Amino acid sequence: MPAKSKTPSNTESYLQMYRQMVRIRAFEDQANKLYLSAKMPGLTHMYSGEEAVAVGICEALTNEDRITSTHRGHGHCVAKGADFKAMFCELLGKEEGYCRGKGGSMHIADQSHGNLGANAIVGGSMGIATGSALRAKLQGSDDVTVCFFGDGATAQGLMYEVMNMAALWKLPVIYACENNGYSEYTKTEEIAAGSITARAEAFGIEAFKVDGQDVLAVNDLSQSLVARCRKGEGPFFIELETYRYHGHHVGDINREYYRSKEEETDWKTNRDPITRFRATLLEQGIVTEEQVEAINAEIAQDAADAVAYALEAPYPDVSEVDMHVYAA
Amino acid sequence: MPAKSKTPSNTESYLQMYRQMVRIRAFEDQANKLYLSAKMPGLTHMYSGEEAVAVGICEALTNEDRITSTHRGHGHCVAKGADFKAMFCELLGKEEGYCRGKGGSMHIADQSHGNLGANAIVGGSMGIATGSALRAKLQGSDDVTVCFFGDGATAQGLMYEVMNMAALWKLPVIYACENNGYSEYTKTEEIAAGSITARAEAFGIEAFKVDGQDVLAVNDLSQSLVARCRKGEGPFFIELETYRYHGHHVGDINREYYRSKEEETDWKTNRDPITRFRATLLEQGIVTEEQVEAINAEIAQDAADAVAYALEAPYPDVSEVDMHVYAA
Amino acid sequence: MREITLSKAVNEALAEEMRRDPTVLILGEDVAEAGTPFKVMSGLVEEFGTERVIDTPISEPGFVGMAVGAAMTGARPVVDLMFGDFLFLIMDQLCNQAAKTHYMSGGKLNVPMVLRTNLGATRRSAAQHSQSLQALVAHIPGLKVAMPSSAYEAKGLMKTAIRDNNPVVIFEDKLMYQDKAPVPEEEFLIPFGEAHVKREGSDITLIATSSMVQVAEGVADLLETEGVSVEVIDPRTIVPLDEDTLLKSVRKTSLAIVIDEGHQSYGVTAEIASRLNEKSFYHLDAPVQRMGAMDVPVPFSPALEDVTVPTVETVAQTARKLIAREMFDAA
Amino acid sequence: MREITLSKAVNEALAEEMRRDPTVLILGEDVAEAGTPFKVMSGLVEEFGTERVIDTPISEPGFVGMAVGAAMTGARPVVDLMFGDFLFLIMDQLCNQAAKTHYMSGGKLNVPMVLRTNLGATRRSAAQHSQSLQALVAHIPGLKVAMPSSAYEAKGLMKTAIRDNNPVVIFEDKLMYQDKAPVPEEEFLIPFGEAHVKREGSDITLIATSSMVQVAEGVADLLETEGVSVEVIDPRTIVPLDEDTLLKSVRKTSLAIVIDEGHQSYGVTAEIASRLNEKSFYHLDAPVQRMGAMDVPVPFSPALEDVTVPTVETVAQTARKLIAREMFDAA
Ligand SMILES: Cc1ncc(C[n+]2csc(CCOP(=O)(O)OP(=O)(O)O)c2C)c(N)n1
Ligand SMILES: Cc1ncc(C[n+]2csc(CCOP(=O)(O)OP(=O)(O)O)c2C)c(N)n1
Ligand SMILES: [Mg+2]
Ligand SMILES: [Mg+2]
Repeated sequence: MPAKSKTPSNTESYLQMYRQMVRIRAFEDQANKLYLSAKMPGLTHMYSGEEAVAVGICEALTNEDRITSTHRGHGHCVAKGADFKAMFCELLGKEEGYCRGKGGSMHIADQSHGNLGANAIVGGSMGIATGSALRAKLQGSDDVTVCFFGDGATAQGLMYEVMNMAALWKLPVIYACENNGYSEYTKTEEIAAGSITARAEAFGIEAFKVDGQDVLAVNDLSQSLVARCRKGEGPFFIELETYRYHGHHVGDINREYYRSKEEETDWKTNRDPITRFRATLLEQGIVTEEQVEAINAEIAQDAADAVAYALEAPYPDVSEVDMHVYAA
Repeated sequence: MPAKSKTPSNTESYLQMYRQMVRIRAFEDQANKLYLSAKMPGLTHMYSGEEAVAVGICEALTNEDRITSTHRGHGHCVAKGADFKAMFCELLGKEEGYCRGKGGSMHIADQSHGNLGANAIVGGSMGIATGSALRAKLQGSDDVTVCFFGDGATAQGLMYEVMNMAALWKLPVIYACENNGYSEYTKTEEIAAGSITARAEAFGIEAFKVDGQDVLAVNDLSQSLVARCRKGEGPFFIELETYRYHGHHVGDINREYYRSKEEETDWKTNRDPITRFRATLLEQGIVTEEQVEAINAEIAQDAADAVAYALEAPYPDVSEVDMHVYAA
Repeated sequence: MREITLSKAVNEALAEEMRRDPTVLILGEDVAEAGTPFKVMSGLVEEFGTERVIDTPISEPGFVGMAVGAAMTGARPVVDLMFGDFLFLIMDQLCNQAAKTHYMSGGKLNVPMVLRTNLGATRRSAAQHSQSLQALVAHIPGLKVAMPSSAYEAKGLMKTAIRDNNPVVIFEDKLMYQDKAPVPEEEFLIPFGEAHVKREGSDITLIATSSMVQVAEGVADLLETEGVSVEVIDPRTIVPLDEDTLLKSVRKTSLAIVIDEGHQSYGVTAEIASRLNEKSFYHLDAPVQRMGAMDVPVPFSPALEDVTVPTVETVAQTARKLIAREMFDAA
Repeated sequence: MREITLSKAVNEALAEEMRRDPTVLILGEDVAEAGTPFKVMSGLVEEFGTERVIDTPISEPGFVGMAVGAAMTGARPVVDLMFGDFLFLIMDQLCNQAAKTHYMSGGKLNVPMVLRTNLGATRRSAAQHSQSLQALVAHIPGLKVAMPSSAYEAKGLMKTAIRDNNPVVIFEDKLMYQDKAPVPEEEFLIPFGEAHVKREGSDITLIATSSMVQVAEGVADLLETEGVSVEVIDPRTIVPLDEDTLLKSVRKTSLAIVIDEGHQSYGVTAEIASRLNEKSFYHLDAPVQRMGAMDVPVPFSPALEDVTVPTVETVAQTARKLIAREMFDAA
């Protein structure tokens, strides 16, 4: 059942969605620069291009709602309310990072906003998300958990195990499959037989396919599914069609052997979620060109400041190395 | 797509199917007696009641075709051509057992007839079966592999992982789900959401539901799917509705808390695969009462002889304990 | 003191903790009406309902992963893993997720969950239902590992595990569920990281885990008749490990055997022996001896299975050799 | 002799064996066109086609299970497991199925498969992409475990692994793929169970695996300048383990350190140290020392990660203490 956008109704929430998408893009641009200038330890996976997915969904959630995230997790983290400084500090392994530098990009978590963490095991958080929803149901709490994962993760058996239990026990969890057409260097059609939504439906889970580049479509659907989850009508499954602009990770520069420049250009020019939404905002008179540019500039500055801050921030003391192995 | 039986055409193959079903029942009756008389080490899971499944399928296979089996594996083993003596020796841990006594009931394998082995990990053989089919395809061999498993095993994520690959690569494998209504002490509907066949179909796999107590229906469907597999049209999925007469294992005697005596009696009296097929054979004049009784008696004697033989047979020498850890 | 079975002891521990703390819940296959195949949980669903005693499908990775998520967000799940051998199915959720979450989050997230499972061969259950896999989880930082040796420890360690804010794996001996031991009526907990000197002695130290404690006590009885005074120590938890108690004993007796039912190679006995060798080397009269299970998959045949694990006879023989200074291998 | 990278060495081994034996095939994620993320398999799909170099979905348990089935029925699959940390996902198929099939079938079925994966921290890959999990698989009877320390071993051990009739796990050091070493043009194999004395010495023995061999050689260089003669031994396979070569050395030097990048507790160093203590106790001047990685999940921060693994400095310090008989801990 494809969902489609409704007309706007709320200037504030629209601006918030726009801002959050731009924040993600700005964050990723800075992260990529840090990599290219050899200032970032390790590799990282850029979310650029997929902003409408994280933002459309997370703007339908409250602080009490939980999400689980992936190796490509910066977007989810920003969308769920995280702060640039603590994020960049984490990416650089600094003490003020969300995880005191111990997690890094692939494990960034932000407990304060209900982000249970990125995960470096593809599909690894599907059990965690479903368990969070089980806890909510058992404790009579009305929060909802969203499990983000990629098309590639649909190949992990864990997904079917937890969907079965979520369906049997009617848990308030939404499985959000970010289908960006690739897992690493392989096209989705080469690794996924049949239909992804049908797989969820086979377990009796209502499943939806939505244009992941249309933040309003994503948000509308999410609002309604979150509300239904709170009423005990979950679980749900959403397949979001989207695209990653960068390589699989920041070091994946020469991509032509697995995807064409034309395809990339097409998505970037014709389906960019930020450009599209900006046009909508202008068209509907919600903002002026100047206001948009001011927002963009402010966010760009925030990101740059946060990077500068993080670069100067101290590393954790070496004595922290064996702290936090066990909780008190 | 439910399948239904066609009219008989081949006396010999019918008699063979009848014989094989009776052989399984006779084997299990003896195995159960061995347990009750404390002569069998450990526990074992009886196949009685499910004979038409193993026989209907295995009679559609050649010696070159492979099967993988389960913890409830005696039926598959007999149906794929195994010998009573080597089987009872295995159940008793004797040197002349199929696995020199090292495997026992839950690991009985019969390489000579293409039985790759029972498996004590529920769902544990799904990868093995699919890998056997991959090997067949890559080596241009036209054998087919059948993967037997229970309804409970559909909860194992491995099944979805391998079905996906089997579908992507068009492998000659048939997934045979023996739905006997229970996994251990739990009804299938409490542990399986949605539809089992739809789960296979979601991967683009043609799936069938068949009366597992009707050996002709099972065999007809199997014949056609095996032929189609050989032509490269696999994989396929079959859900077979069946019933186990005994407890989950031989020690599961007091079952009323999870299933009623009436239900058991109903299946045994009204849907017994052997009784039903015997009636068909008589009706169609393929055998007489006397001939049937003679067959039954001969098989009962065979089983009793094999048990007597196995009870007397020697254990492996203790020096075998560290043999076969590594192949030469 | 009253005597109860190990099975009953675990049942009591679970019931008491569930009464005390409404966030404790149980997840596993056939844990509710069936009360588990070993009948350890009989009666719990009647008292706590199917909302807290939850029958799962046969989806070990799935429900262990769900326990991790429930634990991270405020529940205290106790997961029942029917056989220790199934650990191989859930290692990712246990070792990549549960064990590392607290550390990876810089201390911000906790995973207070208990995984109860079992160990032990000689039940004629063959290679996939007889393993003793404690060494694997003990190797992973972030997990605690308890190995009760009787009903008393089973109860006290389980209660401590449920209150611990970390993932704890408890291995019960599946052959011991019907064995009785004195267990106080009053509430008690057994702290982690405190070994128990089961029997004092002066000639040799036997350090034994779980199922092997009975064996060690059998050896002590036997050797006593030969005039040898044996000290038997049960570490009770192998992570954390109470080195001090073990070292004190070994420094006194100067001879030690470490006994564990897991495979010997790359197993638990190697770690304990290494620590003793490292830290009491100059007190030792002979190298610390290790006795684990043979390095073979567990065979089904009774004729083979029984020889794969340490027994009173084989341990006594090693002890006698040590005492007679006959460890020629070490020469 | 020509020098090639470890990556190229593995590539050559695979190509040679695939040419020699048409039943050899490769299964894994992005092994074909992409040639694996570490580019180890570049060019293989061009030569052998997608029928033999097979890109799989991200289904580690699934494709390892399929490799087991293919191996049981006449193929020789080489499975590529992108990171050693993913072993946790496939333990059931590897340890309950592959490792036990030959034994459980009484010798009737074989599982000739190779699982190639990697180990090693300090790549800033954090806790789920940095583990060195060799101890876990070494504990399971039925598996062989190879740990190449340079391009030369990587090639020779891989070829032997492919021809072996058992499941073999090979751990490559992910930081070493671009490191070059002399590798003969002519075909060669390295037998399993033969340790390599990399450097002869008389004062102390360093036994090091994989990534730690370089560290040991660094220590040898350093200590040489201090007048200490160091023997460096690389076991090359930890299952089977060449005890004889190790014992010979330790009996000569009377001092030993075992170095491995897995977590120290319940790890590889414990097994090797235990065997040496047991079998050369009376030759030792001090207890065999173990140096593994710290018992912490691998932290992301560069400020923390580097201190978690043994380095030339930390090993040299332990060696100096041993030589000076300053192992106070052991007192
Ligand atoms: C269990 C596991 N297998 C393999 C990998 C290596 N890996 C990291 S990301 C990735 C592709 C994931 O694809 P998808 O789920 O579609 O997410 P995307 O990267 O496209 O956002 C792979 C194979 C991993 N991290 N974990
Ligand atoms: C991975 C795993 N989990 C649990 C078990 C314990 N167990 C053995 S048989 C069984 C039920 C299997 O049900 P089903 O697949 O329907 O087969 P059936 O016994 O009905 O033939 C269970 C839970 C096991 N052997 N393996
Ligand atoms: Mg993707
Ligand atoms: Mg069943």
